[in-house]
Amino acid sequence: MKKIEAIIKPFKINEVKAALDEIGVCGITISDVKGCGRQKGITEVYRGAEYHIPFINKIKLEIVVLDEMLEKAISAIQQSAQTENIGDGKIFVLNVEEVVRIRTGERGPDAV
Amino acid sequence: MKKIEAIIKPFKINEVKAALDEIGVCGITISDVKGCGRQKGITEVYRGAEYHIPFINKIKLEIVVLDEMLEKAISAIQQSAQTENIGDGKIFVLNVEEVVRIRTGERGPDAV
Amino acid sequence: MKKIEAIIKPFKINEVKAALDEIGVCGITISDVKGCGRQKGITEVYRGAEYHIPFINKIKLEIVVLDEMLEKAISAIQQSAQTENIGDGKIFVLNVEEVVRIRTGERGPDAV
Amino acid sequence: MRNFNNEKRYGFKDKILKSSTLSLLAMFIMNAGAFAQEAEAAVSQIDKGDTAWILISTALVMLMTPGLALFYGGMVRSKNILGTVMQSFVALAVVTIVWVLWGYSLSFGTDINFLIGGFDYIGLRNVGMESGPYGTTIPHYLFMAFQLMFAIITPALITGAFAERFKFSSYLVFLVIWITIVYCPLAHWVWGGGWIGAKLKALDFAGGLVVHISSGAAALAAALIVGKRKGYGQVAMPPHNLVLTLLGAALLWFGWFGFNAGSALASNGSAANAFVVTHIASAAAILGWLAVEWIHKSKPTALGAASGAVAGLVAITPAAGFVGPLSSIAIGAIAGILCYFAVNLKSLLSYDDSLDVVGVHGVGGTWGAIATGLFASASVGGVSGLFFGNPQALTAQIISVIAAWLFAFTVTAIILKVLDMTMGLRVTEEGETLGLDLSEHGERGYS
Amino acid sequence: MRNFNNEKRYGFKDKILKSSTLSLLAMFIMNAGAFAQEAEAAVSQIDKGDTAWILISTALVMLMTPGLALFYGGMVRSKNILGTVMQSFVALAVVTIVWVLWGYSLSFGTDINFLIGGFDYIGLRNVGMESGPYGTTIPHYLFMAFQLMFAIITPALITGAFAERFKFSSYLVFLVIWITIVYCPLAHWVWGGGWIGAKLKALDFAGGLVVHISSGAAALAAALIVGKRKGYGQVAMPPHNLVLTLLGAALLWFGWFGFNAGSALASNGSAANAFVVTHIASAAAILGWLAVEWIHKSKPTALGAASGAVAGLVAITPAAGFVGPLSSIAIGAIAGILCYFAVNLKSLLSYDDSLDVVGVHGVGGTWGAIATGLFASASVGGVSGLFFGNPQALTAQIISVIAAWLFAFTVTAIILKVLDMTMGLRVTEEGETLGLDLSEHGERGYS
Amino acid sequence: MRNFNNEKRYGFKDKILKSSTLSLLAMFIMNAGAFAQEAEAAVSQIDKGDTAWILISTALVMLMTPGLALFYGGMVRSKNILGTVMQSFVALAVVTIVWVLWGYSLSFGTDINFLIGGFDYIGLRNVGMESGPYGTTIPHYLFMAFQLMFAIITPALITGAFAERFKFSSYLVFLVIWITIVYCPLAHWVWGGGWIGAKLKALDFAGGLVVHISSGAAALAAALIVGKRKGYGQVAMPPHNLVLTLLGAALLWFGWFGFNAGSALASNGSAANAFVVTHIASAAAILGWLAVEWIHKSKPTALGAASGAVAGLVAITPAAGFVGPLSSIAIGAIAGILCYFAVNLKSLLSYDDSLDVVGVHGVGGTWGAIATGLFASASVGGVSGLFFGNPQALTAQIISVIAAWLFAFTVTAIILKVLDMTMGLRVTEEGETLGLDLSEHGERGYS
Ligand SMILES: Nc1ncnc2c1ncn2[C@@H]1O[C@H](COP(=O)(O)OP(=O)(O)O)[C@@H](O)[C@H]1O
Ligand SMILES: Nc1ncnc2c1ncn2[C@@H]1O[C@H](COP(=O)(O)OP(=O)(O)O)[C@@H](O)[C@H]1O
Ligand SMILES: Nc1ncnc2c1ncn2[C@@H]1O[C@H](COP(=O)(O)OP(=O)(O)O)[C@@H](O)[C@H]1O
Repeated sequence: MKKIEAIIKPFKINEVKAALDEIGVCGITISDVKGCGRQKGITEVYRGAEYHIPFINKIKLEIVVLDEMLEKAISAIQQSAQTENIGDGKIFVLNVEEVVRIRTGERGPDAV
Repeated sequence: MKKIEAIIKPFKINEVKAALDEIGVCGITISDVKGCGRQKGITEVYRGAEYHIPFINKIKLEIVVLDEMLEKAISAIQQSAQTENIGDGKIFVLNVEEVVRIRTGERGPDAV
Repeated sequence: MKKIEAIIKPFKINEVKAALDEIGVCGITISDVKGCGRQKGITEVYRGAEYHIPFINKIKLEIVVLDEMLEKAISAIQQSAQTENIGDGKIFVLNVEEVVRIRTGERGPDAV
Repeated sequence: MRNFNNEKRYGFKDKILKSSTLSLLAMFIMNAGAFAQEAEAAVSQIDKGDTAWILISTALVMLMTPGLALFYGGMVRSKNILGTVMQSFVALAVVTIVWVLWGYSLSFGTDINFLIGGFDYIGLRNVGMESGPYGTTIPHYLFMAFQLMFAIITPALITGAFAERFKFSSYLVFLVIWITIVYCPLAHWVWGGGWIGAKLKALDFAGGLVVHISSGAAALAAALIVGKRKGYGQVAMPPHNLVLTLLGAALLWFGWFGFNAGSALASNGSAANAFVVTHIASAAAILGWLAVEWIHKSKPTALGAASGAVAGLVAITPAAGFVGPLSSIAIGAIAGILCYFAVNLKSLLSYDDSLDVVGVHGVGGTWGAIATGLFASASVGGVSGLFFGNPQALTAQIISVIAAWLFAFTVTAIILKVLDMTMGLRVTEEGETLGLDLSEHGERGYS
Repeated sequence: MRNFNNEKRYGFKDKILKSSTLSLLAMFIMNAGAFAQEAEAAVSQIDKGDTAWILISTALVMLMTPGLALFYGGMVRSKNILGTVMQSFVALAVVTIVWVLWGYSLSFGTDINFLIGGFDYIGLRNVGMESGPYGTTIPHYLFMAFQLMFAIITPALITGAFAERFKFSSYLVFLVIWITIVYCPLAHWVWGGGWIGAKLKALDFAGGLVVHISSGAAALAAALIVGKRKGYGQVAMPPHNLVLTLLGAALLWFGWFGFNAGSALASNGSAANAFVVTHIASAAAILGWLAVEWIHKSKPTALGAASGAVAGLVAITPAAGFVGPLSSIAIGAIAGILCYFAVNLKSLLSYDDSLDVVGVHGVGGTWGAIATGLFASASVGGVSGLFFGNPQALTAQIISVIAAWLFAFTVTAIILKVLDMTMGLRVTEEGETLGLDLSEHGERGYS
Repeated sequence: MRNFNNEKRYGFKDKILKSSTLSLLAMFIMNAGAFAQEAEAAVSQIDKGDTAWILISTALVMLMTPGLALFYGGMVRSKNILGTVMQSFVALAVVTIVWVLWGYSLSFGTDINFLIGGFDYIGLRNVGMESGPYGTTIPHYLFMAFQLMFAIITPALITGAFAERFKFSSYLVFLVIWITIVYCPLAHWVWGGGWIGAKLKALDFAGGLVVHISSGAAALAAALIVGKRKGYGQVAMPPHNLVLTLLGAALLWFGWFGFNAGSALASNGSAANAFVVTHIASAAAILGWLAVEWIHKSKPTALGAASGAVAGLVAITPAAGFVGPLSSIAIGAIAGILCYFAVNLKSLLSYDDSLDVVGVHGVGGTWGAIATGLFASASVGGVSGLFFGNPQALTAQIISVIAAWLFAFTVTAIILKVLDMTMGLRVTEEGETLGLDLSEHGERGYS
């Protein structure tokens, strides 16, 4: 089982969700994060004083999938989250050793 | 060393914390996340317009434990977080390659 | 490629960011988390009733780096986040199997 | 002016000043126009300065209910913010209609055996733009509206006792019944010519009995009958947004000037006195609460300041037209200290009066009513209290306090028991866990 | 007093009461000091009670614009909170200057052909501390300021239609033009001696036509021309903070007492009547809205309560000086129900009137204007409506409603079309995605 | 009416109108009742319209302090929100008690050598429901309360200079001392019969010197002595919630109508003038600030609009009873521009006046005081300024400004130095990092 962590632009969340629904991935956890990368942050002005805010709002998706779904999920996310502008985000893949469903105590692939 | 990531219902956090205290796991990091899975979100109505909100508030726990504590910690979480209703959440286990305690610079198991 | 997850004190974020800038690490994702560990939380009083709040505000950094940058990044974070007081936080290292840049679809080390 | 002596004294003087020569003159010059002769005579007594002050006072008292909504709303968990605010907001709607249809009449209609008002004002019949028997220099409509605002905030105060768990539909029914069979009789007894005001001659300038003791006693009944919140005592339930609470306290304070100084029903020295002592008591109570909290818990809190302010305002309410500024320092400071301890008692006794209605309004109102019997000074409001040589005043106050507590507690308890057996009082466990906002209203406060 | 009959009746009486013997006397005793003879005579007519009430009413109406800012601000997404609030806030600035320089004169200057006011008050020439032709017992400055507050809130209301996407610079230009060529003529027609008030004799006590229908009609034009928000209909756009919205509704309600009861321009029985029916209509409308929502969507919401309150306040506005309390229950309850359905129509018709200005102000104002023609009672404001045997009143109301809709819709549409072709109306797509706060103002609401 | 000339002119006229025949008549008819003969005579002078206006004005000015709490609170980081709000809130408590016990007497007691008030009003002795030497048509209590609200907000303004780092216990002591030895003397000099008002005859209608320059000068001393916030200049410290700041600005604006128009101490043409110019100046200042900001930083901000509004309100304060509406446009617009640059100077000079008290209140108040000497027009308030041919007025203003700056700066600096050496001024470094809410009050604003 693999864990996909994707950092995307917040306003893309609905499209990404739809793309994942389509391929049958329905377990998703999201959270608000802030990021910096090539996209360099924004400048805010308060009473004439400029503040550079290096971090930009992003959404992080965490999705655990079976190995066979991995590629499908990656490309669903990549395509739906893409704007071709800087700051589109990243997808990271990590290995998951075990999964437990809290409700039932089931383990392994069945629990995903 | 292993990292446990558990997604639970927010109102269960106190019970889970207590269960972990009991088995001597005291390093915990939590954050507010939203999730979807089998539990299908909620419908809100604003001035007659219905909005389906697919994501439901959850809490994510991140706990890094020594390998020997893994099973104990998993079952403590699983039991204390369980309501036997849909949406109870998941526990994921990932491998951790290194741990550093920032205060001291210690590394490895001692730093957990 | 490795993923560094660091839990730090919130007011240290600017220093850590600067230290990472210096060594050329610019892709960073941060989020607000709460933690407990040796530092034992705070007590708040509302109308004479005391509440113990076990979790303290922290910031989590997530940084994916190439293997060769790992040590440099770890020590940059460790040194800049350190106050030598309890609660300084932890650095965890996990293995990353794949990275995709959403904007371009690039994969692997190039995408980091 | 809620007290007959005063009413007469100021009312009389004002009437003479305004109407003696002028109204005679006016009578001759004016053509009677669309108004009946009778109405004309009445209209000519209306004082525009008094009317201006009571117009704005009425608006100020209206604002207190949203102020209360924020005050309470800030103290609950964020999942219950809308549910809590709604309990106040909907009181504005429900009580208004009840008041117009029958509430005002039951409270202020022609007295029947010192017990209840008659039906003469049902549907606001016989109430109009001319002045009426109360507040003789302002339009009767205005007096009715001013009193309405008091009737609105009183049940809204009670909601603090059962915050975060009460069923909305049952609350609506509760509102209608409670106003009708608890508030209206009590208001009549004290201000409408009933036994407390007219026979016992107990003093209640702006609602120590009618508003604060009645809501405090009802809150105690409610806390006992509705039961504790799920997880109470085990889980921390800190206020989710104290800025709302502080803003609410500020709006309450602001509105209280209308509440107390408006209760003079005139724009005169008595109103100024009520204004001044109201402000001072609130200030003193903040200091009282913060001091004792600082000593007891080593830190003075913002919630303590807000709570102290309200405690002081509550305590001075019955006394505002009868005591002078130095007395108000004492009344306020003691209120702050007393309510602090009263609030802390709650954890000993084991009921979940979630937002401390009993501790603040019940205890604060009781102290205020008794303090009126102690500190009242004839030079201020025409009546002396114990400290100015008149022990009878204190006796009357104590009797009225006991009567109000017993009456409000008992009848509220009966109402709630009956509702509990019929509609049920609480949301489901699941609803409580999810929060009132989603379970009762299908919304979230913050997205 | 927005109606000539009333103006005469009360104004006359008051004048006599205050000035007959007294002002004669005063004339002899006083030395003329720095004032011209003429000014003296005028000043002596000023009634301090009336002035006190209109001073505070003016402040209350001013507060409604920030109240609206919060009401609207809570309903948008958090990335647009400041942009939304700014649209109201800056109206306070821009409209004030326009009004002082030429707006007041166009609205209330000496009538030209029942169409527009003359230039006599340009730059507030001939307006001063003495009383003027309107509100003869208060300083002319004060009448001007009271009217100014109405002029401010009206365009601010429109902003709800194009929330979350309008360009700030274009909005500023829109403000100046709209006030000048839509608001001022309409205010003149209704209140300044123009054809609607003086010839058609349609009734509009406090701005059903001038404020609510005009903003509602303009909002419809704006929603159609500006176009939908990006993602509208596909993406959920729930309110980001309903506590702000409820607080805003409370401030609107509070301010509306000044808006409606202040429109009596005196501190008298008519003001009291307006006050009372305003409050009652709002209460009834909350219940109306909640009831229908409960039936239709199975839950009564906090946003519904806030929306209902505003709908009721809107509907009673034109009627406040002409109908009694029981009528106001009907007017309010129907307003709540009607506006609920009007708001829901939006999704059928396909325009994005983001915060429902058409459904609440357009429809509510229209209902109120018509209801005035139905429920007006001579015993309240000197004019009867259909239900009291005078069908002509209804005809006049209907004509005035149609005129106001057509005029405001057409002229607003032209203004926006021209602006669209020149400056552009919307922020860039990127700006809209990022949010107005960052793209237009370089700030974030919350850090 | 803060100016002796005006006091005489209007006061005189009103008195005659109201009292001549009537009070004579009243004297004969009335029975003296509980009041001494002397009091009766005084009471009969009380004008109910004036009293109504000052009652509500006093409430409005009271509301400004919570308004300021929100205005400031929104600008700090969220960990300091309660600490910041508390500094304003507790000023309501502390200053009230000080004022009642000795502050009012020092400020407005019988003048001693044009320097300080005597002890005649200690503990509000000799202050009562009758009218007093100030505001002769309203109860003396009311004048005292109105002045109290000014005394409360002034030190609360200062807190912006040392936001996010001041020790609560030291702040309480600072409050008591500062009111006693800075505010009271200055208030006496200007309004209580002291040298600035009575001999120099400098004009200060509603507190340009007493409130704004004094707090601005004190803020400069405080910023220099207390020192910078930890991390200032290195770390971004953006406002945590600008909606609070905008709401606070709105409440300040609303309250300022009481502050300025209430300072007429009567419900008359002068009050109306003050009301109008107050509003206009605020509007013009918003436009001034936004314009210069737009040019300078390419975006007009919401914080800029709020700041501009306050700058305009500050600048018009001393002038409100002396200048007309067109002058107020100039005064306001210049205030907006000037304060924008003043605020930006801060980063050049290197002190951390965290919330820009010096730039807004110090500079704005100074500009206002000077502008009064320029734009005052005899037709408005009986005195002409330079532009109306009276250069002496300007000289008096300049002298008064210098005196107020020097006095407030020096004495504040001494107070703070002494406190620094005894109690310490700042919280610990750790406390500052953690935030005032937890370290000083043991609470969090938001949970
Ligand atoms: N190496 C990294 N580690 C962690 N997060 C990263 C990394 N690189 C990028 N991110 C996240 O992805 C977001 C977008 O990255 P950015 O470099 O700005 O755009 P792009 O990927 O289009 O070049 C960042 O804001 C950050 O949250
Ligand atoms: N495959 C997954 N990847 C990431 N998060 C998941 C996954 N499946 C479930 N979750 C998280 O767990 C929560 C509960 O899952 P759900 O399927 O609703 O309940 P249950 O596990 O009881 O069947 C979800 O809201 C989501 O946050
Ligand atoms: N084993 C762990 N797993 C997850 N998070 C941890 C763990 N140990 C510590 N943390 C995080 O690090 C923070 C600091 O740890 P703490 O033990 O208080 O300080 P220190 O590392 O200086 O001894 C905690 O608040 C928590 O967020």
